[in-house]
Amino acid sequence: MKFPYTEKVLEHFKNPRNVGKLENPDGKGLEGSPACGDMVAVYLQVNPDTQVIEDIKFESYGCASNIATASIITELAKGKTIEEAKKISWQEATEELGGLPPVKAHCSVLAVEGLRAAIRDYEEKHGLVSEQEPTTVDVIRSRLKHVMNPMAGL
Amino acid sequence: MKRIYMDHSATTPVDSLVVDAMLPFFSEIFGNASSLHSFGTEAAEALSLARKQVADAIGALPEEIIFTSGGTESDNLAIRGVVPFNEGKKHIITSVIEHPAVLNTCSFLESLGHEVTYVPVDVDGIIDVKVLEESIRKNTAIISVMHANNEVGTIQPIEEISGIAKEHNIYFHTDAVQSVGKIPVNVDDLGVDMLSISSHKIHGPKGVGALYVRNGTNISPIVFGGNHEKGMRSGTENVSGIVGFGKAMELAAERLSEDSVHMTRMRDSLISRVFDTISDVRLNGHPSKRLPNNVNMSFKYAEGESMLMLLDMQGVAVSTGSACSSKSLKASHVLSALRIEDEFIHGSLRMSLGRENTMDDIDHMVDALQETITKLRAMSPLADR
Amino acid sequence: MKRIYMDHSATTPVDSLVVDAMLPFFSEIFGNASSLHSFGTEAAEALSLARKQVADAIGALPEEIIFTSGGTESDNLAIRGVVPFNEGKKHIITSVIEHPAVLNTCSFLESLGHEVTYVPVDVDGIIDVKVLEESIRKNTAIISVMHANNEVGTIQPIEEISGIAKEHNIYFHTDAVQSVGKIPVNVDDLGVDMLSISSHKIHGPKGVGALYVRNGTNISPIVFGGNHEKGMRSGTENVSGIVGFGKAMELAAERLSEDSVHMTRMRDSLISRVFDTISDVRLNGHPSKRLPNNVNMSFKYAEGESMLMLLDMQGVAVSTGSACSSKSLKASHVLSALRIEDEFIHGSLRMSLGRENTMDDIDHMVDALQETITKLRAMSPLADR
Ligand SMILES: Cc1ncc(COP(=O)(O)O)c(C=O)c1O
Ligand SMILES: Cc1ncc(COP(=O)(O)O)c(C=O)c1O
Ligand code: FES
Ligand code: FES
Repeated sequence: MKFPYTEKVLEHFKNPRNVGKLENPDGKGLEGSPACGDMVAVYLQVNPDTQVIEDIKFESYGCASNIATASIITELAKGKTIEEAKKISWQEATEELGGLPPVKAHCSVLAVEGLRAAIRDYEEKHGLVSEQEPTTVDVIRSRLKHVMNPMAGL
Repeated sequence: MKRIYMDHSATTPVDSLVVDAMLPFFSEIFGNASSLHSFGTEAAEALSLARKQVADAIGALPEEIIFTSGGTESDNLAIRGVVPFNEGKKHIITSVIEHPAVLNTCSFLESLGHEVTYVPVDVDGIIDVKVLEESIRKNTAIISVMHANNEVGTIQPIEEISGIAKEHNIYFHTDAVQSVGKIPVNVDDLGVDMLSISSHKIHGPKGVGALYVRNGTNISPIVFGGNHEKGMRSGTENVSGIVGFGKAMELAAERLSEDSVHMTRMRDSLISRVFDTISDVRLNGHPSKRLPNNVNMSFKYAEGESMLMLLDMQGVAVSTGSACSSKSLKASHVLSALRIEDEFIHGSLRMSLGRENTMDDIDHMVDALQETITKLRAMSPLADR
Repeated sequence: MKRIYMDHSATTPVDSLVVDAMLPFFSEIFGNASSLHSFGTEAAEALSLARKQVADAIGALPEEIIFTSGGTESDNLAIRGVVPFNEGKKHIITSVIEHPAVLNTCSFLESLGHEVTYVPVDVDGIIDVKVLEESIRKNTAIISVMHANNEVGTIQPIEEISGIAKEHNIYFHTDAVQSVGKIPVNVDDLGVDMLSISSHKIHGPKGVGALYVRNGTNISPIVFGGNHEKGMRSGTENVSGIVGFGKAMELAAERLSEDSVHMTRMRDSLISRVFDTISDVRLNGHPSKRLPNNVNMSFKYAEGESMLMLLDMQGVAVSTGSACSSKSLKASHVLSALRIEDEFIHGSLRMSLGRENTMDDIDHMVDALQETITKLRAMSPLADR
């Protein structure tokens, strides 16, 4: 197997961790990338006392690195508090996977955004934030801007 | 693990008869075909034979064949070659679903001040001949429309288009890179002035191809030097490559009916079994005006690169038009031109068959595909389960 | 009859190690390097290795190598590639003894309105550096001077010329097609921005070559399509050819000192024995600044094509700059530029050696040459007998 991916990416792609849905999630996010059309959904179960993410699941409609980055994000987030999980960056996820091809950096951004959307949903539902910025295509584009030009590729 | 190659539109394994034909031309009959001594004349003779093999396979004359470095260069030469001979004529007509070799040659010419009309296609990929005819201008220098499309396999009504071109006295070029060896390609029947061929798509070596140029068609070269190929393509001829290409063309012609029957059977079986066993699927391209070796299908809720990789892990090689896999993150311009919905483009797979594939390979492919789609849909947030 | 090949400047037999390296890439590792599946990535890895082999052999970085279809295309790409990036700069400087790949590219550009200065050479074939420097203008886009000449083997003072180019901030290209594998070729030592190489001149396969392009040098492509080679050269990569080329470059670098000592010995022995045994003869080109494998001599009262053919009948393959043999009936532009008298041009022979030649071959060559010259002079109306 000789894809432009690291062994770790391939491993997470082949055997993704925490795939699926949570029945009654405390937080739920669905993000899509206008760069490629991929989507990722993240479901959270949060301990209301400790704010620790006790369970996390994801679903992906996307490329191999979308699946792998979503998988690694769930591993990174599980057991962390909401505040800690918010700080997980796409660079951290990418590093954890041993790197991604430059053209695939946005997949990692998408996975992180999926997690953050789920956290925002949790915070909103639990009255932890006052207003939520709707995730429009423009918002996603601006988030992706530092990674790539979403329409033209790299 | 058994490996099954189903990406013959990308490239093909070199036929063992072709390799055998090439082998003496590396270290024994290695002369430069321009040399006067016997090492040179032996090489020149080999080129003559290959030129005849290529010409015969498409119903042309040997002197109408210009050897190039491949299909891309042939397309460049055809289109850019007629431009200097048509000083006032700055208009080119082509289709929206051409190969990048044609499309990017056209954009290059646009950057030099030429005008290009890109004729649309219908949802099956057939060019709109009426629009094509209406877009003809007084200053149209050339019409270039591919014989069969590399992604969806749709076959164009070349005879009709070449008739229109002739009526208006405009040069007509077709890119036959994908059609040679799969359907009959005869330059007179097609009525073309120029026709591009690539060796590596027909079980010949990579890095060699040809442009057929009908006698009387004036073109100028795009590579300058020692005036090889009657001045139309300079550079020491790739003798071993051309010998292999000649042999591959001979085989393609000899085996055409056998190969196409075999490929058609496999193609139709693959399509119907996918429809029978997998839901939310569509066939891209024309249902019948289609290359015998092309299967292009889209699967909802499954993404192209992921499918491709899971299939590869099961030993099966295919390609996709999804945006995630291409190096530029741009979805297939062909599937877009066919107005296929984004979600289907995103889950498109091209399975292109070759003469060495078997019905067993089709069985294996269908199994691998089922497993792949099941796995991916199980993790998709969109699939209705 | 033993056949002796002494026309290595025209082309070379492919080294058996090179053939061995290529063989798996026809029918086993046959993927398209752009494909995402493992057939494709295997091919892409082979290209990476070859790119490194080529780069290492000339002291370059892999990303500075653009694979082409040969030396001719590399020369075209170098010179035409810088033109669009130098809109106002319409002046090119080259020498009168360049290969047609450079000269005809220049005349093409002249036909588009560019201006070209062809710098003269002295009687040994060394470029007049003073004239070159004086011909630099504000609008000079590129200087292209070959490293070593293909006919007479004269080696140019490339370091000096590249220094001048750098001083004036002008791109400098050298055609190193003949020098690679015979004398050291290092892009930094030479100080060049671009450098052309051809595989078939160094015991690699025909139809493949490279252009070295120093990082930071802006060029645009001359063949358009799928944006292979980082957009600088479209067309499915000739994987087997490139693999062979890479291996040939590695061997050329490894064997450089051994090969050049061996060739120099044979060259000097051939020259001195011809001078010792045949009268009315001259050596063309520089006596010492000369490729180790080049012997270009002229024989009064014997015509080139006749010599070549009589030698060929004795199994020896050489070439000539005589007007009678070239397909265009034009005498060598190089020998004319060296101001060699017509009667000597008319009787010129180039004997170019290769690593597989032996001292025995030299013996055989000298014998064959004596017999040939004797026979021809015996029937010449001009020879003093
Ligand atoms: C329709 C079509 N035209 C042109 C080409 C280019 O040919 P080559 O790969 O020989 O440059 C291809 C394949 O890449 C093709 O499918
Ligand atoms: C000096 C020189 N430049 C360029 C070329 C052209 O190279 P190719 O034969 O690979 O096109 C040759 C040989 O033909 C040559 O000797
Ligand atoms: S998430 Fe779209 S390419 Fe990976
Ligand atoms: S007499 Fe024959 S070419 Fe000169």
